[in-house]
Parts: sequence; C-alpha cells; structure tokens
Amino acid sequence: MNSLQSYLLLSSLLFSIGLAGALTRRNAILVLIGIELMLNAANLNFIAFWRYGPAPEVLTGIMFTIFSISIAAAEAAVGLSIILAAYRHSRTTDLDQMNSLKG
Amino acid sequence: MTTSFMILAVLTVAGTAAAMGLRNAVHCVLALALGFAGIAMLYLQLGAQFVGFTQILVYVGAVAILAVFAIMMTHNDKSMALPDSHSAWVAGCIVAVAVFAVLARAIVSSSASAQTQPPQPAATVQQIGNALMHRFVMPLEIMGLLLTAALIGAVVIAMDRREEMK
Amino acid sequence: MVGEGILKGLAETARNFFGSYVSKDRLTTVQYPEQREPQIEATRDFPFLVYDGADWQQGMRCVACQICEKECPPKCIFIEKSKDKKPDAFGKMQIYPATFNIDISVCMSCQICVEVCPFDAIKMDVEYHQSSDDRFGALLLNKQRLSKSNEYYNAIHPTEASAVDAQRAEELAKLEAKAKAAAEVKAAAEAKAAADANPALNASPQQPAGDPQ
Amino acid sequence: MTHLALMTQHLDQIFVLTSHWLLSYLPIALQPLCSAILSVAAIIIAFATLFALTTLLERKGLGRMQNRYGPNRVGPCGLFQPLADGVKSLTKEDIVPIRADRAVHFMAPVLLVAASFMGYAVLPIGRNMVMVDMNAGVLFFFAIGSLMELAVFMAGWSSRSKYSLLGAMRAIAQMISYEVPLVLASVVVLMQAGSLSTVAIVNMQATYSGIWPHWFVFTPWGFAGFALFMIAATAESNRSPFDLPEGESEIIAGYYTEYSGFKFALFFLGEYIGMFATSGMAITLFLGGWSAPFSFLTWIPSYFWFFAKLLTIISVFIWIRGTLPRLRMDQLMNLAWQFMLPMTLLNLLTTGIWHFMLPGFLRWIVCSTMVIVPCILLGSGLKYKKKFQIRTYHFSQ
Repeated sequence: MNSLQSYLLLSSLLFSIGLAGALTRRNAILVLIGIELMLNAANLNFIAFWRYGPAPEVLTGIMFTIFSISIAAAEAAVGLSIILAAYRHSRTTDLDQMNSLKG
Repeated sequence: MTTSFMILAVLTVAGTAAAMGLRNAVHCVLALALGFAGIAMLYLQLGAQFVGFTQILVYVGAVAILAVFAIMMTHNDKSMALPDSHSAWVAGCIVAVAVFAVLARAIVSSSASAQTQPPQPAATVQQIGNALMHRFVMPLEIMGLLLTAALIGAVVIAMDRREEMK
Repeated sequence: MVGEGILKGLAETARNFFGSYVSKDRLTTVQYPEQREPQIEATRDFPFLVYDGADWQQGMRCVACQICEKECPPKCIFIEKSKDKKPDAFGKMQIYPATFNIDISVCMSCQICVEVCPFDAIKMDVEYHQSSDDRFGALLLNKQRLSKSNEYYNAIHPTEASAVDAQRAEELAKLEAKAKAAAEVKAAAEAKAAADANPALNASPQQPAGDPQ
Repeated sequence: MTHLALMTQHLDQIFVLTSHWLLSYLPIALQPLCSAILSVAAIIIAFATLFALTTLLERKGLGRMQNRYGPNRVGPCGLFQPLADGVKSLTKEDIVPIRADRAVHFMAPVLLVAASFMGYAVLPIGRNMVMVDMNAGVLFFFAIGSLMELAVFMAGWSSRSKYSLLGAMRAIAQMISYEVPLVLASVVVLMQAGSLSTVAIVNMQATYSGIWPHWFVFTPWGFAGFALFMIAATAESNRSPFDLPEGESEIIAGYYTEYSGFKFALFFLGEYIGMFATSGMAITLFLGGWSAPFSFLTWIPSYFWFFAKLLTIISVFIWIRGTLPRLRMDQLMNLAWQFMLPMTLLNLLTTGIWHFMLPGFLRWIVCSTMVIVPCILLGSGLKYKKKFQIRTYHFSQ
C-alpha cells in the first residue's frame, strides 16, 4: 500500500537533503542545486496531495507543479547567470570568499 | 509500500544525497540528474504523466545541463578543490536533521496523511490544456512574461561586459 | 533564390550516384587483388642484389665495398666482408659479402645505394607484396632473399638494364682487348695461356650480344 | 472478396496476433511483463538490424555518390560488412584513458543507447503496433531525447581529453539550440491534431479523401513544419552537414574520441538509433505514420509503409550527407536562431490562421504566402549577411 504518508516522508527527506546541501556546500552552484532540490520536494508534495486529496479532478496540484517547474527553470537560468557574473567579478564561486559588495 | 515505490525512493534519495555529498561538482550534478529522474518516475507512479515528462525535460534536460555548463565555465576556480568546512557541515546537517525530524513527526501524527488510496484520478493532456486555457489562463500569461523576462535577464547578466568596455 | 546551391549540389550527387551504375568508366577504383594497374618502368621500392649466371653465390656482382652501407641515410644495410676471395664477372679476384642484410622496414627507397654502387650490383626492385605477419624476420632481407638474377633485372627495368649491360660489355671488351694486347706483348711464349684468359667469363652465358667473342 | 480482405487484415496484424498467441500460453499474471519484454525485444532486433543495414547502405551510397564502389568484399556485394564490423568492434581492445573517470566513462554509452531506444516506446510502427499509447506520448519522446545531451556530456567530460570536452560542448550547444525549433515545429501538428498521443495523431492522418491521404505534410504549414523538423532532426542527431561535434578535421571524433572497441560501437549505434527515432517521429507527425500513401494501397501491411517511409528518409539523410559540407559553428547558430526559430514561430501563426479560415482555395494562398515569403526573406538574410574580405597572410608574405 502506497499511502500519502510515505510520499510525504520521502519528500520531507528530500527537502532535508536539499537544505543540508544548501547550508553546507560552499560552491554557489551547488547551493543553487540544493535550493532546486527543495523546490522539487515541494512539487512532490503537491502531486502527492493532488493524488490523495479530496478533489483531484480540479488539477490544482498539477497546475501548481507545472508553474513551479517553469519558475524553477527561470530561477535556475537567472541564478546561474548571476553566479557567472559574480565569478567573472571575483574569480571564485566560493560563497565564503564572495564577501565584498563593492562592484 | 510497494516494491516499485521503495526502489524509486531509494534511487531518488541516493541520487540527491550523492548530489549534496560528493566532492566533485560535476559528479554532484550527474547524481542530481539521477535524483530528478527518480522524482519524475515518482510523478509517473502517482499518475501525473504530463508533470513527470515535463520534469525530465526541464530538470534533466535543461537545469542539469545548465548547471554543468556553469561548472565548466567556472572551472579554474581553485576553491572548488577545497573541502567544505567541517563546522558548517556539522551545523548544516544538524539543522537538516532537525527539520526532517519536525516534518516527519508532523506527518506521522497528522490524521490527514493516513489516507488510503483513492481511485486513480485522471489527468489527461486535454484536461490540463483546458485548465490552463480557462481557469489558469492568467497565471499562464504571467508565466510567459516571467520566462521571457528571465531569458532576457539571464542573457544580459551573463553577457561578458569586458567587450563592451573596449 | 535561396537554397539554389543546395539543390544544385543534390542534383550533382544524384547524377554521380546513378551515373556510377550506368557508366563503368566513372568508377576509377582498381579492384586490387584481381585487377592490377600496369606498373610504369621507373617504379621502384626496395633494393635487391644482381647476380650474373645461374648460381647466385657465384655470380654475385657485389664486392662488399660497403659504400652503400655508408651512404644509406636510414642505415638499413648491413654488410660483412668475406675472408676469402672469388673471381668476379671480369675475372678479377674480389672479396664478396659474407652477410648482406637490408631491413626494408627501415629502408626509405631513396635509391642512393643504387646511385653510389660502382659495380652495378644493387638495383631497385618493384616487388611490393611484402606484407607479412612476422614483424621482424620477414622484413629483414638476407643475402639469399635479396639476390635476383640479371634476367629479372632486365625484365623489370628493360631500358635501364640494357644500358647497364651495354656498359659492362664495353668494359669487358676493353679489358679483353687489354688482356689481348698484354698477351701479344708477352706473345709467343705464353700464347696458349692468353687464349683462355677468363674461365669465369665463359661461365656467364647471359652476357649481352655485344660480346666481342 | 471478404476472404481477401480478411487475409490482408491478418497479414497486417500478423505480429500482433503472433504476440497474442504466444502470450496465451503464459499464466495471466505474467502476461503484461512478457508482453513488454516481447515488444522490447522485437523493437531492439528490428532496429538493430535496420542499423546494420543502414551502415552498409550509407557506405555504399556515399561511395556511389563519390564514384567509388563502397564495401564489396565481405559476402555478396559486401552484404556481410556490418557483421564483420560488429565482430571487429567486439574483439577490439577496450581502452580507457588512465585519468578518465571510469564509472562515468562507462555509463555514458549505456545511457545514450538506452535513451535512444526508449523513444521507440511511443512510435506506432504499424496499426495496433505501439508499445505504450501514452496520453503525453510526444512529450515523452522529447523528454527522452533530452537525456541524450546528458549522455553526450558524460562521455565528453569523463574522457579527460580536450577534444572530447570540446566535442561534447559543441554537441550540447547544438542539441539545445536545435531542440527549440524541433519541438516548436512539431507543435503545429499537436495544435491541429489536438492530442499529444502518437496513435491519435496517426489515426487522424490515416483517412482519405478520394485517393489522397490527409497527411499533414500536404498542407503549407505541415510542409514547412516537416522541412523545419527534418533540418532540426539532422542537427539533433549530429549528422552532416551539422556534424560539428564530430568534426574530424578539428577535434578528431568529438565526444567519443577516447572510446574504443565495443563502447565506440555503442555510440555509433546510439547515434543511428536516435536518428531513426527522430525520423520515425517525423513520419508519425507529418507523413501519416503507418498509413498508405494512396487509398488503393491500404491492402499492403501497415508496418511495411512505416519502414518504407523510414528508409526513404534515411536515404535522403545519406544523400544530404554526401552533398553538403560541414557548417561552421557561427553558421550553425545563426541558422538555429535567425532562421529556424522565427520560421517555426511564424509557422505556429500560420497553423492558427489555417485552422480558423474556411476550407478553400483562399486558405491555401494565404498560408502558402505566409510560409514562402518569410522563408525567402530570412534565407536571404542568412545568405548575404557576411561580406568576406580577401584574407591576407602576414607571416607568409
């Protein structure tokens, strides 16, 4: 039996992994990836709730996930280009070393 | 829990954990692609075919490749070889474990999550299309605008300004 | 018009495709093991040693002077002189090569050995079927494998070979005339000895027709 | 008469019936699994054979286009050449560069071949001959196609060779650039068919008015879409004239420079299988899938038509490879973003207009103009873009 609970637990585990990555990694790209992972965990939650929810025919969960995926794509593109610009400026992607605001 | 769910869950968790734990950044992204594919298959298992394929198309096909490109372009970064600092690692893991503990406790104790399997709801492409064109037409338009803005913004930000200065 | 060049190109390749089935002279490929292109006369690949007469050891023109060994740019020739001597084509006693090896995997077919040889003993071969599964042994040619008869030389490079033969005949005639003169000077007393001046010469039936005898 | 009709119907369904007959001997519980295994095996065998045939056809065809014979030694007319090639690649030494990332280096060709074979799951090869009739079949196909980029990157990166990495970067840049027009060109069909299911798309085209079929390629937008799709497919499958990722004269063999033996053969296989899959998708979307070109030819089995169309497209691919020289990188990108993308977007508009105009002659004129005029304008824009100067060589003078 696949219960809603198992999906929710899995998604919270994925969220925690993403969070751990975002907190521990020093490379900006990997931090961004960790954030993407947390987004994905939320998406999995949406789909699981759509599947087990009271009114699946409204497709709200699916719609939310589709929009979320699109936003995540946009976010990844902009985020990575910001990292590239920052790298070009400070010659590093290490977040600990990017400690100057002056352009 | 069925076997297929277990396999997919293990695959996804292993992929994402490797993505967050491996030393080599490119390995991280490849493992992440595996994790994304696992999530996509979980979507398929939940009956959300369209979202599953979109997940593969966007995450494995685009975001992972984009991340790989970013890593290659910042390749001569010496700090990549350095290990992540130990204290940050421990602190991050503690926070993550704490968050997971809270979430898991909430999920287990919640009455809503103990639901049994209802009949498979249908989410055909036609239904999704109709929903996008009627109920969700405004978000769709905003999404188009956002994606266009993100496209232009990404190009402008990532453009090398040194050539302009010449 | 956009794409006109592409269409022209496509038409050209299509014409080639169908044309190659219709007209055979489009296909210039020679189907090698069954068909051979006739070789031109100046073809050359690796050196060989010329001998006169039937016996390759007896008729070997090489006198082991080692000029070719010294001149060879990639140093692929190895010669060892003999201790004893044997008469050469002109009746003179000469040493001969006890060992004569050419490593044709090293040889670059430059023909310098041929050009420096004063005895016309080394010439260029046309035999190109040298492939072998023995990487070292088969490509290191020894004296026996290098020796080829003068008829063979005449067969593969007729113009060049007849010039060489004519020159050699001339030399031989000169030598003989000299010998005859010397014999006439010594004359009467040793008339019989002069008659058979060169027994080795008589053992060379392939000497060209220009032989004064 | 009915007897004949029944016989042709049986011939048409011979593979489906055989599969049903074979499965009927198995217990019910095993039937879905065995049915899947059976169809996967059938697809792998059929398309691997087609791959072998195509390599021979390609070498022979290219040879003839260059006034050569092509392979003619192994077997009659060189028919066993693919077999000899296979044996050769199997017995060759498998070399992995010493600094290569072994695991990734090994997985790249496997992923490539697996991804390229997965696309066949949604291709209707004949009537009732599709592995899974997915509701979002076309989306599945493109999603799987995007996996190939990852495989290419893995191959190029793990080899630790500059040629491999350059080739992989070129390949990915090219595949991403051409994926946009590829998907947009197929969207016109989805607009008109109103479905993402490949079976529904083919069924819609398999009807006739008079003797003429309703293939989408026989409309202005369909023809333009087909042409754009095929150009993008050529680039997607890294074939000449878009074979920059392999560019022998510059980067040896691109991303599979460091592969040898069987892994190299796997790359080769994956590339061809991917090409067949994209061609099969073009057939499904625009050329009516398994349907016969004339209504009076419907008695010929449906799978025959699919493979006939596939072989025709492959021949055109070979013909183009024998004709056109390789593009430069900037030409490639200009073509993608300055010609293909605007054309596909305009084609979307054309399709919309076609849909809402009344059937008739006017619709044809308007839509044809909308396709042809931008094509000429954009094409001439590409053509006269660069004014080349006489190059001077400073050091040689």
